[in-house]
Amino acid sequence: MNKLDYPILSTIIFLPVLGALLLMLISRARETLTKSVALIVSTITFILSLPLFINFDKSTHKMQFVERHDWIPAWNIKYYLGVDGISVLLVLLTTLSAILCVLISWHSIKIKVKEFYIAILLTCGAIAGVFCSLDFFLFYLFWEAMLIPMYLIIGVWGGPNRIYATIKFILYTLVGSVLMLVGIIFLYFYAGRTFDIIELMAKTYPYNVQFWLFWAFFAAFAVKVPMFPVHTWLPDAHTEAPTAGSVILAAILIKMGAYGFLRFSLPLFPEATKAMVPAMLTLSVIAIIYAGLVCLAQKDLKRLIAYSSVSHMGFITMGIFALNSQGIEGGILQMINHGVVTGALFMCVGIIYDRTHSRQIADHQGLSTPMPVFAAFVMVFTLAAIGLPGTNGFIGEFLTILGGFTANKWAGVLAATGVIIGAGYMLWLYQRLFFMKVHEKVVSLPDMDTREVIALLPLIILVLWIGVYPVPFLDFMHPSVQHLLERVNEAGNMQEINIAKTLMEVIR
Amino acid sequence: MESYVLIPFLPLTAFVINILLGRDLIRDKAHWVSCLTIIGSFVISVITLIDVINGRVINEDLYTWIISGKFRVSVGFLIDQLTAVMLIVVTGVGSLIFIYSIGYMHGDKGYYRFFAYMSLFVFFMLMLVMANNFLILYLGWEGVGLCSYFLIGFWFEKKSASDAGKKAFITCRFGDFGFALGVIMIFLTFGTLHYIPVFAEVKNFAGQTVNFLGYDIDLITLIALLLFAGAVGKSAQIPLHVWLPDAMEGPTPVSALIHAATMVTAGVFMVARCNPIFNLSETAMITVAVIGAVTSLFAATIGTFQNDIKRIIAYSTISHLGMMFAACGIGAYAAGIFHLYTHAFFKALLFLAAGSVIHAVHHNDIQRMGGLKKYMLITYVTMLFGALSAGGVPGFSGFFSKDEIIWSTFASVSPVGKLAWFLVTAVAFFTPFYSFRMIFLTFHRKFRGTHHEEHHLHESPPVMTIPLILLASGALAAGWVGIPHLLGGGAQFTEFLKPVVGHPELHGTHAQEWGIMGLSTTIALSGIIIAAIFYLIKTYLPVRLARNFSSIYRTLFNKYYVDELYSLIIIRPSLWVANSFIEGFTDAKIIEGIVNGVPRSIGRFSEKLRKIQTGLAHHYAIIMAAGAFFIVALVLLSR
Amino acid sequence: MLPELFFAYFAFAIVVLSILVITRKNPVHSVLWMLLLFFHIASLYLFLNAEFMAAIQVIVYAGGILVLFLFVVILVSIKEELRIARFISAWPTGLTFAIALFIALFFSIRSFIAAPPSKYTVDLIKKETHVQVLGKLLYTDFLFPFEVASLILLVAIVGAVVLAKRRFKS
Amino acid sequence: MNLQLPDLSPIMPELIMTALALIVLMVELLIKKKEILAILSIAGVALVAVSLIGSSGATFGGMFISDGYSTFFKLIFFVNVILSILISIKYIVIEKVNFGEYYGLILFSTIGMMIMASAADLIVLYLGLELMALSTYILAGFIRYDVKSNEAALKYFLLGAFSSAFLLYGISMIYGLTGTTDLKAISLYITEKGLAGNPALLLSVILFTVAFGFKIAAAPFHMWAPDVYEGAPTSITAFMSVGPKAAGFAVLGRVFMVAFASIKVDWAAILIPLSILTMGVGNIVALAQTNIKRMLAYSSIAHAGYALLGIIAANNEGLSSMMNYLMIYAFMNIGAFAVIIMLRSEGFKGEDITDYEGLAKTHPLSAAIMLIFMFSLTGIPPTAGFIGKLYVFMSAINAGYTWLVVVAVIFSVISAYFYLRIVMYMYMREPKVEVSLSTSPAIGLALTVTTVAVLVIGVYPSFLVGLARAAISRF
Amino acid sequence: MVPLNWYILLSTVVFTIGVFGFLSRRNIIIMFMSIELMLNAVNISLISFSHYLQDLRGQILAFFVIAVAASEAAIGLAIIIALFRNKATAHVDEIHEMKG
Repeated sequence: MNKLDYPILSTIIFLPVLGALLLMLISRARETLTKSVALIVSTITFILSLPLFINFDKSTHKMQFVERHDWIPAWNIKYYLGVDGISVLLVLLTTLSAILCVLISWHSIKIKVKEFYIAILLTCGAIAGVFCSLDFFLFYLFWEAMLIPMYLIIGVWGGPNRIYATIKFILYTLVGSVLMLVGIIFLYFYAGRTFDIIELMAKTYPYNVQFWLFWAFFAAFAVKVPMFPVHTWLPDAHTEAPTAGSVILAAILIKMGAYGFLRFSLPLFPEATKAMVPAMLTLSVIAIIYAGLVCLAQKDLKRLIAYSSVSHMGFITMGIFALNSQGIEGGILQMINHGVVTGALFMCVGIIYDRTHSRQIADHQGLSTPMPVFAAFVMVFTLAAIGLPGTNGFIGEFLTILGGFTANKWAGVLAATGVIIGAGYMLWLYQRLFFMKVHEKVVSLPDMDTREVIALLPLIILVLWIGVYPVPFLDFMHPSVQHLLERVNEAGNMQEINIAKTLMEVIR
Repeated sequence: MESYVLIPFLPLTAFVINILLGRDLIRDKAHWVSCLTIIGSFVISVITLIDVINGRVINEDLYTWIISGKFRVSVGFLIDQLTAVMLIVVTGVGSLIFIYSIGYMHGDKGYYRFFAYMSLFVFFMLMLVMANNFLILYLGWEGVGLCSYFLIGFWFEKKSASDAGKKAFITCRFGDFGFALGVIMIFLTFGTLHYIPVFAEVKNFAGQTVNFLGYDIDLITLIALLLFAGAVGKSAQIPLHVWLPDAMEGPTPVSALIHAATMVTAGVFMVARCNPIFNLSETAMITVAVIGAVTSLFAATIGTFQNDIKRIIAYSTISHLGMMFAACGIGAYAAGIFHLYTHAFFKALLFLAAGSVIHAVHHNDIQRMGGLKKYMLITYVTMLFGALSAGGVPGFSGFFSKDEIIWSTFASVSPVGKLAWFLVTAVAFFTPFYSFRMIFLTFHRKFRGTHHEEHHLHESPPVMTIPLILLASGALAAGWVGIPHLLGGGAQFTEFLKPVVGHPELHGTHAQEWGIMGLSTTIALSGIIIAAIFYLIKTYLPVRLARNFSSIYRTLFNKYYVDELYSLIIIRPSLWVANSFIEGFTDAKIIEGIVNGVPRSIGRFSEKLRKIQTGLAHHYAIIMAAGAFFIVALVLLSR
Repeated sequence: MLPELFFAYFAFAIVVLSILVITRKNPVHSVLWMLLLFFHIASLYLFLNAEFMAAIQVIVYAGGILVLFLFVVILVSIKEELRIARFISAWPTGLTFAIALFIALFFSIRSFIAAPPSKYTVDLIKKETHVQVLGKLLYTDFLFPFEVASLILLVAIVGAVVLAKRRFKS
Repeated sequence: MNLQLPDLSPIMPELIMTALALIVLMVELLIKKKEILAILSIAGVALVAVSLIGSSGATFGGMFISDGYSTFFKLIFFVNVILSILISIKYIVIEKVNFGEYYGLILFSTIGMMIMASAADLIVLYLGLELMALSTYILAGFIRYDVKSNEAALKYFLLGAFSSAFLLYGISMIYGLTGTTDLKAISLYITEKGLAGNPALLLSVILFTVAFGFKIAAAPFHMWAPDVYEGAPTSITAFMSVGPKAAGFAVLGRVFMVAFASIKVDWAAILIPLSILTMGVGNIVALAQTNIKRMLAYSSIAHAGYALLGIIAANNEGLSSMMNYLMIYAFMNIGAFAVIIMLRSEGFKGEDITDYEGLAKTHPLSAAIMLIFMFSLTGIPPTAGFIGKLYVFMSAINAGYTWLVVVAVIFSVISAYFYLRIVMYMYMREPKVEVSLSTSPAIGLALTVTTVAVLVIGVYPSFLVGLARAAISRF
Repeated sequence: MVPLNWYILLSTVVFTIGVFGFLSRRNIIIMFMSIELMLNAVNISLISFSHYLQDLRGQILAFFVIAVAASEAAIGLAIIIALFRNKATAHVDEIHEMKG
């Protein structure tokens, strides 16, 4: 099924890994070489991943660029890769962010340089793996393996409070994923000893099974997203992580959660999903408003943006659980947008931090006088973040709200208030950073240098491109999303089953 | 693909060029790019207008913007009579203001930025008026809001300026919140967002109710009201009017272009554009009319007591917008648009004149002006024209439009018609009063500023005065295209718009019409006279009145304390909730409490548990024996 | 009647002696009581016509192990031993669980059903002496365990040497 | 009387091993350079491993069986003994106890384990167990001049003897009940006489559980483990933490699955609370530890708990998962101990976890390796530890103990905290004390082997899993 | 004829006495003797079984038990001596270097 003459997905996943191995050989002293190699590797990976964008057949929901080999026959585990409209863009986003991470940390990483780039490459490879895997075992392998380098990235190169942040990050995530592991194994036996996701999707499961498995998976995905009650690891992780770490977190890592919902929870447990829609929408809306309000209270730049991304992820989950094409496609598109925009914002914070070594909003008044170009860049991303028409943020937010509104008017209305709050905190932030009297600390800061411009330019282009002409991106999704919706809807109509009733019968 | 497409995109190119090259290459030549492009669009607009007059309506999609499931929207333009009029207003008045700005903004370090933003604004405004579906409308809608944010906060070093910009944007967002929901409701109802099919379909949905958040509401009413919420925000009607006066922090040309001539009128335009929807919902119409009329009087009263020259004009703007809505509310859309059209001229004129004054005295306080007549004659004369036109003095364009509104309200069948009429008539007194209060305090009697200021007084350069003159002539003559039949005119304007906005049914005799016209005119004139008495002859009166009715005076002077009210009921609470409750309590205490508490308690438990490991072999043995015993016991008991 | 009486005596003696063994303050006394105990047990074996076992019991335990014990006891200062408490502070707990365990064991073995008898009847063993029968078995069927046991003894020797022998730290 | 020699091919490995041990003991007297002995014994063990191939079948009247099951365990023992010897060579020199007996005893202990793995008769089982135990007692106290070592030996010895007394009592009960000590015969007798559920029988099962529970350090019979692991020579700690544990599991598996096959329900019901308790105690108490050997002691208790899941599953899948787990555990645990041993140098104990601060800065490579082992012990892919856990969880869930697995995974999350704390110390703290690693080719080799094994098994477990499956198929 | 259960009971009693001794005595040697006591208890039952089942396995096992007991004694006492060298005490409750 792979139309290309080389195994593109494996390349995307393992080229960075090979790069990491290569870096291990380079002597610790030669930092520039290390950086350049990392940059080259990530760039090549990105270039090699472009065929996904070009050669992708937008007319089918079938998995494409499939690679399928026996791996562990004892457990009927296959090395099974493939992408469809849901995952392909995320893969591209991953390969892109790898480059950006390398670029943005060029000067900001001073200690253990070699290890840092190794970790970055490994993380990106693993996350790409998560998006490509079609075998549950393989998926879980990448899903967890990604933790190891990420743990180090935050913990070694992070801020003062990094250790607390890492421990929190790792434990939070583990709790979720181990429960999912149990779910996966249970599913494995229930479906007759197969980890093959496509096969598993073909089967239907009784409601009780769906119900428990849904929550088992929910535990893993909700933490990653992160959804409302389990979001508190994110601000800490973001705040303490180095810029590249935050970019990875924001751009791709937390997408794994939302992706998980789309790829697994919905098609595997359609009836449970339908039954849970009210709960999920509630949580999403709470996340939107709650996190938005928290943003108003933040004094720390990164913390604010971290909470804002909790709020944005709220839109995404709402879209996903709206269970209609606008919602889901909006959700997927919003994943990309959020990846681009929030990633970019974190890079901007990094650019500030490199200059002033402070993350306090109060320390950076009137930045636009010394750094006008930077101000312009940030403005674009801010506007995208508040969903101004013409930027990508608008398309995603509008579609998700439309979807949410269609599913449940309350959800739509409340989510829309989130847009107001969003404008509130983002513009206030922008004002406090860039407007008003110049803070003496920042008077003589240099404006962005070429490297930084190069790092941010592609993101600007994406912001405007998706904002003005999103159709090419949306086209990727239609067949897959349609197919997904059919799968969800064909399952017998279980709307009337309410959770309490289920619990009762499960207990019995 | 035809020339009209260039109308919006010329300014856009201007923006791109200026923003990219402005800082390093173009610098103080930025105006060339912008002015040329906008004049270009003006020319094309005129051509288009002629086409339209020749009965050609353009509705064309450029490309599909968004597709998702049934949802499909394209970027496309609809150019009909209404649009054509708006195009003229925007590009025409816009060009003059651009030219004026060359002089006004001269030497500002953000020169290129200013013109870039202005061009961008014009682009969005044109998108707004040319849109052929609600989402593009929304695009322009938000876009102009964004530009006003930029331009109000143009001098961002001033905290007040950046605050004002933020305030404008966020206040509008409150309206847009409703507007967006309205758009979504439209899609859910009609399955499309394009005007033509929507307006064609809309009748079939009349009378249907929809359950919205637990209430059964008439579908059309709901949609109309949601849309109107957006208009209230953009056009600064009660209760969202608070941002407009603060918006005066921006450079004067900005106030002229955005906060008088074009953006703020977007609301009126939208209501007029959606008249097929509004017409079907009496509730909505009443709301529009009442809010319009009330706002009109409300703002007028406040305007009477302001000392900041620009704020006076700002409140006058709000007041005039109110009138337009009142007109729309009773179905006289044409009248509303007509007033919009005339208002564009005289309000832009007033602002620019005020700008020229400020240019001379370097502050906005009319109490510290006076006697400027002899220093800057052109400004004086033109501003006088503006005031006369605004005050609705017969012969001036303002007169015709205002009179048409007053008459329509009086003669309308709408239940609130008379109320609207009463309020608007009252406004007809205030408008000339505060306009001339301003004129008198500014130009007449002797200068009240410092000597130092005094001998810097000078007339503005021609690049500024020429636009003034042009606008002044507009303020005088622009209205003549709408002279009512009563005065032997052809009311061409109304007729021209009829295909789009229709015509309200009016019940009234010619006699009544004469009477109403006479009444309003007398009222207007009396306003001027009283102003003259207060501020030219018996100057001590206002002071004494202020003293005697101090409470009323203070209330009005402080704009009915609306801002204070809002900060009390919206801003402070939300910040408190954010800071103390959510951040401080829910997040930090409850969630984090659990998140950190569980591991901590496990840790404590671990510390306790390790105490069992006493290091004494005996204890270990005892535990082993105990374990053995318990297992045996359990097994024995379990059977 | 006689055998019961006989058993009763020995049982009683064994219990009393073992209690004495674990309760004497002076280790030497304990050892001596234990010696006596072992003799009683040996004679119990005789009573179960396992002469060879009885012999070993006396030779190995009484002759070997106890002597070892005595050697070691010498190392301990008896005076101090007599001065301080014999039981650990938590001995009541120990006692409780010992008794508890006994009850548990007792209740489980109440339902004990012995397996049916096999071929080695008393008179068969009488015919060809106990030693011989046992020896045969040890060198045929149980050759393997027997060899392992020898390994164990070897390890014991080596271990004792390694641990106890004075040697200069290399 | 004619004494025909029984078929010796099944016990050939044991025989060679014994010969090897004896040779080592003798050569020890002749040579000064004790490293020779190490090499000799490693070579010998390799030879024995080869001789495994030929050996299969029962002998000595069915007292001794060499089947796939025992063979797999013997492989574990060989891995264990070879790696332990590799990491010992330098260490016992540093500890100044460079005596030849050391190797001899390790070999004897291994012979004991091998006999346990192959024992099909309770008598043989008992003797094998004692052989292993006695040698280990000595090894635990091998550093004679060190009080801790003595204490470790003493505690291990006293409690060990205590537990084996329980074992004996159990054996005697079984013997009394069934009139035999042969495992198959026992199960036959139980089934045909319908003894299942007889309290006396259950009592003996419980007594077995106590004794084997002691060997595998399952709560509440684990109390000895932390002290002994801490006090014993580090190399022996590594050796003990794998070998006797594995042997214990071997006999546990064989006795319970063969002799008590007909009362699976009962002993499963006994083992479940045991395993939960074991995982709980192991993981939770480990959180509070500051001495890394002690911490790993608790961790090895916890791992015993996970491996128990395999036996609780009470089917071949379960057993093979348990075997698989132990093999993986052997690699990762000894690997970790190898790193720990490297920190031990003249006058520097290097057992406190704070000694690991900033190791990544001073010795990046060994820090990286330790990181791999820590993640493997936590059970995070792509390391072998994950495969091990996954397989036991799979078999437990397949046997219908999903809730038990949920408990287990929660505990494994808790375990992440203390394993990753080591990583945290190594990577996220600045070095305080100047640590000098006492490396040697041998340790290098050991580390290479273990690391490669952990990673390779992590991404390509088929071979190992297949092996375990095949082994169990000839049970 | 003495019933078998008497023997079993006897051995149980002795066994538990041994257990008690092991659990409560401070002196290592006495603890050690308690273990021997337990072993003897087992031997009693074994030999009585083998008598009543008319089967010699029991005695053989008892035989091995005695052998093992001997070696245990050797090693145990060696350990005790090694301990004495460094820490002159015979009381186990004074030996708690390692705990927690």
